[in-house]
Amino acid sequence: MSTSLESMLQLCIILPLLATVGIVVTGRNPNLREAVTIVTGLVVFYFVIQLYYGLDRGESINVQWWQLLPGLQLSFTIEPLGMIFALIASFLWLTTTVYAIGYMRGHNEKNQTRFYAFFAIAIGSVMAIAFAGNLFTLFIFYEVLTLSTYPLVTHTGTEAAKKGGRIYLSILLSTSIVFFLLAIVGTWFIAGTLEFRANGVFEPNANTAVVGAILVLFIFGIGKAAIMPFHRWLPAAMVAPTPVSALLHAVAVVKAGVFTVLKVTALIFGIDLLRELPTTQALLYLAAATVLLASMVAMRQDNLKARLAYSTVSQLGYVTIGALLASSSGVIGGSMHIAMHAFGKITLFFCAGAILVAANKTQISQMRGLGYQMPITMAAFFVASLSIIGVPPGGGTWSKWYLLVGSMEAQQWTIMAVLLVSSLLNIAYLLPIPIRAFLPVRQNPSARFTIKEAPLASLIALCITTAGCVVLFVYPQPLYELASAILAKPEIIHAQ
Amino acid sequence: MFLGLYNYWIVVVLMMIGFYIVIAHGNLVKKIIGLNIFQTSVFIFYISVSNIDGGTAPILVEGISRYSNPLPHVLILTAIVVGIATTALGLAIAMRIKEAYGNIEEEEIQQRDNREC
Amino acid sequence: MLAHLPVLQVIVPLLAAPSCIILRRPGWVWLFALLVSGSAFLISIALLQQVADAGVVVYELGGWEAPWGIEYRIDILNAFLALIITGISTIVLLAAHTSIQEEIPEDRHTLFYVLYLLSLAGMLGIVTTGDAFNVFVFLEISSLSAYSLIALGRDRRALWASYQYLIMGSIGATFILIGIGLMYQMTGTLNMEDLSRRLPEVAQTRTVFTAFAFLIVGICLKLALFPLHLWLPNAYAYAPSIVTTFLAATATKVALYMLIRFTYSVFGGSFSFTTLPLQTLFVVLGLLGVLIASITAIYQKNIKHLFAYSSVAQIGYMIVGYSISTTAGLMATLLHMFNHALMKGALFLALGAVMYRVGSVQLRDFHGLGRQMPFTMAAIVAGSLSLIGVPLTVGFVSKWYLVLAAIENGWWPVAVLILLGSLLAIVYTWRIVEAAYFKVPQAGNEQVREAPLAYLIPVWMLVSANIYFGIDTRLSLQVATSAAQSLFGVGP
Amino acid sequence: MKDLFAVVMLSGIYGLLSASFFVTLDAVDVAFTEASVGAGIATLLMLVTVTMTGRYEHSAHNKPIWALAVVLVTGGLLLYGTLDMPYFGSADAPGHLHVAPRYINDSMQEIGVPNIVTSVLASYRGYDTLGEVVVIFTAGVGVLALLSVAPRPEESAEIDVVNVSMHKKHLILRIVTKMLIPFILIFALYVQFHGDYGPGGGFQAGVIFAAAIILYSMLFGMSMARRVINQPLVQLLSAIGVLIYGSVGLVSMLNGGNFLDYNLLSDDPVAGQHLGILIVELGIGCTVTSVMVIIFFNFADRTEDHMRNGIRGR
Repeated sequence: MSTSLESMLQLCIILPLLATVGIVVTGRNPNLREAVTIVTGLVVFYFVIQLYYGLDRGESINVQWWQLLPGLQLSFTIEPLGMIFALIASFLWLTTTVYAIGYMRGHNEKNQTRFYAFFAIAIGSVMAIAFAGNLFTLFIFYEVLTLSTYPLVTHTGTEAAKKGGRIYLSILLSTSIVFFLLAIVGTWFIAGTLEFRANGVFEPNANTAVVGAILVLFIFGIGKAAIMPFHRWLPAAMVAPTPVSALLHAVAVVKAGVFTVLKVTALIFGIDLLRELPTTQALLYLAAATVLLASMVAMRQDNLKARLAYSTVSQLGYVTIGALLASSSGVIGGSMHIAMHAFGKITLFFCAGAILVAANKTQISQMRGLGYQMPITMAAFFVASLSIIGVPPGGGTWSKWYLLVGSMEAQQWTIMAVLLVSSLLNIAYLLPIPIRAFLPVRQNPSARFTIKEAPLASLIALCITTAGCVVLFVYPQPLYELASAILAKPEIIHAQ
Repeated sequence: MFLGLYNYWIVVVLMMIGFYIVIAHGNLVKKIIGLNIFQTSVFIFYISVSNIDGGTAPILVEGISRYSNPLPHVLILTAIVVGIATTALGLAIAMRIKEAYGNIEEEEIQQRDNREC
Repeated sequence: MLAHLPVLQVIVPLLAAPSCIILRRPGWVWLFALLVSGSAFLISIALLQQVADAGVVVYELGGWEAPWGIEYRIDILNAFLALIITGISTIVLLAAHTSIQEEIPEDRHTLFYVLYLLSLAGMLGIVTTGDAFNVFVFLEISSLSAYSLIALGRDRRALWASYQYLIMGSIGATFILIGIGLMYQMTGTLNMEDLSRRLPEVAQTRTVFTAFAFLIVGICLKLALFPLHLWLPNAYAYAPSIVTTFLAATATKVALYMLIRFTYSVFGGSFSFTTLPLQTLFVVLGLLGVLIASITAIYQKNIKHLFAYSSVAQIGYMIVGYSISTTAGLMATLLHMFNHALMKGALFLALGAVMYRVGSVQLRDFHGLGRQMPFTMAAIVAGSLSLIGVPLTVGFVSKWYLVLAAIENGWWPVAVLILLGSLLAIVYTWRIVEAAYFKVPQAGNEQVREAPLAYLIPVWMLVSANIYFGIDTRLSLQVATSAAQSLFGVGP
Repeated sequence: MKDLFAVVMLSGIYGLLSASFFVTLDAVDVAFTEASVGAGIATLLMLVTVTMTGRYEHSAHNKPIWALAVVLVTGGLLLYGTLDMPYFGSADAPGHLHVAPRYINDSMQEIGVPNIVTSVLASYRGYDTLGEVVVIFTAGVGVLALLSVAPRPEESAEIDVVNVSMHKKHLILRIVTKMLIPFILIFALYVQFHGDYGPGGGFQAGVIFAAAIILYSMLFGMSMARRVINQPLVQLLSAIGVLIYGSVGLVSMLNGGNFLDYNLLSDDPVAGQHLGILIVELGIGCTVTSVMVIIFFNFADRTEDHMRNGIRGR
């Protein structure tokens, strides 16, 4: 059984890459091509589920590939945090593919084959990141992810796309090369290992000044976590087609970022050491500042996708806060928020895309009364917003709750205040959209009756994700268990 | 007290004259000539090294035991050949430059190129 | 015959060159040259094996034992260099026949191959010999042929570039000659091994110091170490593509080899780096080279110029690693020698393909090439990623070890600057990518087709080497490490 | 000085002076070579170049200060370096004590050639000399690659006219040369084969050979000379010279010795050395002659071409 689990683990990474080949080959025939994508998605998701059960049974699943550099192996292993990420990513890839089929056709984009191909590569590297057995492996696929998403961001090939892609690539690559890589080499030099350990890799008597500096390098280096001042790439990436923005910039890429942050803080430094470090506090405030500022910027955005982007920036701040709180509840909250926000935000993006396709509207100011035209979409939007804000019946409630608890444990009263204030801000910039959409419009009564929703595929997809938000609220148990297992199950993480 | 070194000092001066011509002059042929002088002075330096007071040319003859050091001679024979090879090539390129640019003055060539690109 | 490998390594191409004159017919000559280079490659592999098993291999030319005669003394470093040079030259030659059809007049083809083989032989001679003066002789062989090869370029600026190179090179060579002369005067020997034994006695004399200084400056001129790099960009930009590729991938490596050999083996690391402020000097120059050259590269319109400047920058990296003067640093440098040969080989050869189809390598000529020459452009992108140092490429490996070495020495700022350098690499390479994929072809370039296989095959051989040695680093690492260790074994 | 012609002449004189200087320093072989090259060939080539590139250096050129600075620094460094040198001519300088004695004392037994320089050149450091031959060969090929002009089908009139008229003028000179050339050739042969005993050897001989041919072509005109000497053959010779040298090495290799180990060329080592040196010198002579001829001819042709175009231009 265990062996087959290991092969599954590898397949999760390899299949999408193989799918790329299939996609390119079948590129001539769109139906076949998308069939390939969906089937791969299904299989991968199935495997992840299996792995989840394996993990639940307490089996230690890990795979060693060859040594890239002496002592630095490409290795993969299953541990709770990665499992959360993998579950979300594989599930949402499936739904996004469904959505994309509707969207790309409805919006008749060009070069769809290239689109799906790079999409698959991106997912493959996300899986690799989720299951990465050591920081080195994680870094490598982190870079692969950056590069494979560049063509997706610049998909349209317009001048705007070029500019966006430029910002996207330059920020992500430069942060990762200058800070992240430096931090990794430093860690490797000081600690002599890059394995993930439940209580960190540094000796307790490590020079806190240096290690603190390394922490700073990490937090800045993981540009995908979009901590200010390195957040600009996220709004810039909104030039991409909506499915890309939805999956990559609500789930895959950004979550890869905060996921890495969590991994590093929890399993490279370890929360005990983290509490000692001189720089933690400052970074915590930086994250808090990011949360607030991003929310404020979001309020001023009239372009829907831009507003969502900034809201993402601020939401990512939550996870980083959770990671830096250096308390178990913080980690739990943070990792749960990955899932909650993923579902919420992807739904919002789906809606944005649907609106673009169906009503061809991008500006919020134009959306007055849109609710009568696309009721389902707008309803979904409403629910998802609740989840993001963190009130029932949205799953976001739980994660925010644990973050608050965490900040209380750590006696970070300012942080607590920030969390509360920013929730209010969320309300301020999200709820108006659906509400205005349902306001009566007098000027053109004709619009009231004609219902014109997005293509069916897209509609289905966004219903699924909306359901996801609610389900996670009603039934968060398994997620919670996984999250709380991150720190509690060292033996799995140790098993290398 | 360093009188014993006068020879080397002369050589150094010669070298530097040649070196200066190479780097300071704009005319390509003159540069090559400078290079020649520079190298020839280096040859003189080597030969001076090989010289021994009262020694004779390193061709074995009965009754003479004190010869000057043959090794530097050999090296310099080689070096002279290298020198002429370089000179020939340099001049050849200079001729082509003359054909292509119409003159062999450094600045003017530079200017033409800058105008092009 | 195995005993003769060291000398065969050099004389095979050396004697093949005149034979080409007899062969005359360009087609035949090409095949012959390819054959020769290929066999030289095999020899170098065998030699590497031999050295790996037996340690240092000594070969006395003319049967006269050193220091009276000239000896070849092959340790792992020499074999490593020979491997790089012959390997690159062979792959490059694959494309030569096609490439020079466009870039060199018909009646010059035979001569081209003669010169090519001569410069190959010259470089091999430098990296195999154990005699200081012999280095000078073969240096001249390789340089003279290089000057002529560059002058064969179509553009008339090639002539001017070649002339400048000739002047600079000859000054450098003369400096080296002076250095050798002074060393001989103080020690009475020309054999490196012997020198390393006899120099310490006189190490404190002003004469030896001067000799050292002249050698270093002379070599650095050849090495195009910033700020002595002025000859390099034009030489690379206007030479025929094949020549550019070959020189860019090998010539500077050979110069660097000379630097390493003289500082570590002959004078000994302790003399070179402790009694003189060489270390600080080289680190500063290296880093300046990295940054300034990279920044200059950003503003180039001619892509060959661009990558030429990036070569200067890469030399900067190697010098930094070299001047860290620890085993780790030296190892990083040697590794980067190898890796950089692969990157630049791939990049310049791909540029050659563009040259072949488009007829120019100005940035504006790359517009739309992403669609017209997909494979060539993919190769350029891959090469650029390697240059930037993205994981799974060789560039990443050498960067990793360079940074690691810097950090081991506690040189955090240096490490940061090294990484900043690779950011600049992103900037200047991505300009090409954007031009190729986001722009529509220039007027007149709409009909450009993909490069012929004669180009694509060697280009992709190099690209896949870039990726392969970025994933399976055992070979390159092992060789580089043992070479570095052997150097520290040799040097006191 | 702006007049390049004068400059060239002076540099030639400099070459001659340094040659005589070498003689006073007991370096006869070097002197011989320097005289024939530094004063002879080099000057000649420069003259040809100057005739083509124009006689006057017309550049109002402000002498850069940095150049002076560089030169001063370098020179200063060198002077500083001389301070610890053994005194000029001192017999106990390390340079004379380590390697050299063996050449002086044992070369007679080991090689049996009186001229130590020759034995070191051709045997002890024979490999350097092979390199040297290749260098000169490289130069020849390089010049070919740079300058060779496609052979003209019809000898265009005006040049021949020029030549003839010139030849009418210098009748005596021509006669003298005609008589002289054989002697020069014989002398060359003497130098070639006497190199073992006196100063001289393949290289000097080659240069003299070339000088003879060049002299001929200067007086009887390129077109004439071109009829006598056909270029492809000369190129072939230049290559063959190198190959001769190399094959000696290969043969000794096949006889089970190292590359260029002459001892194995014959049963008796000394005889082998003799043989080896003889053949090697031959190779050198062959290559040097032909390369010198190649270089000169191409220079001359190119100039002629250029001038003709000039004339056509007018």
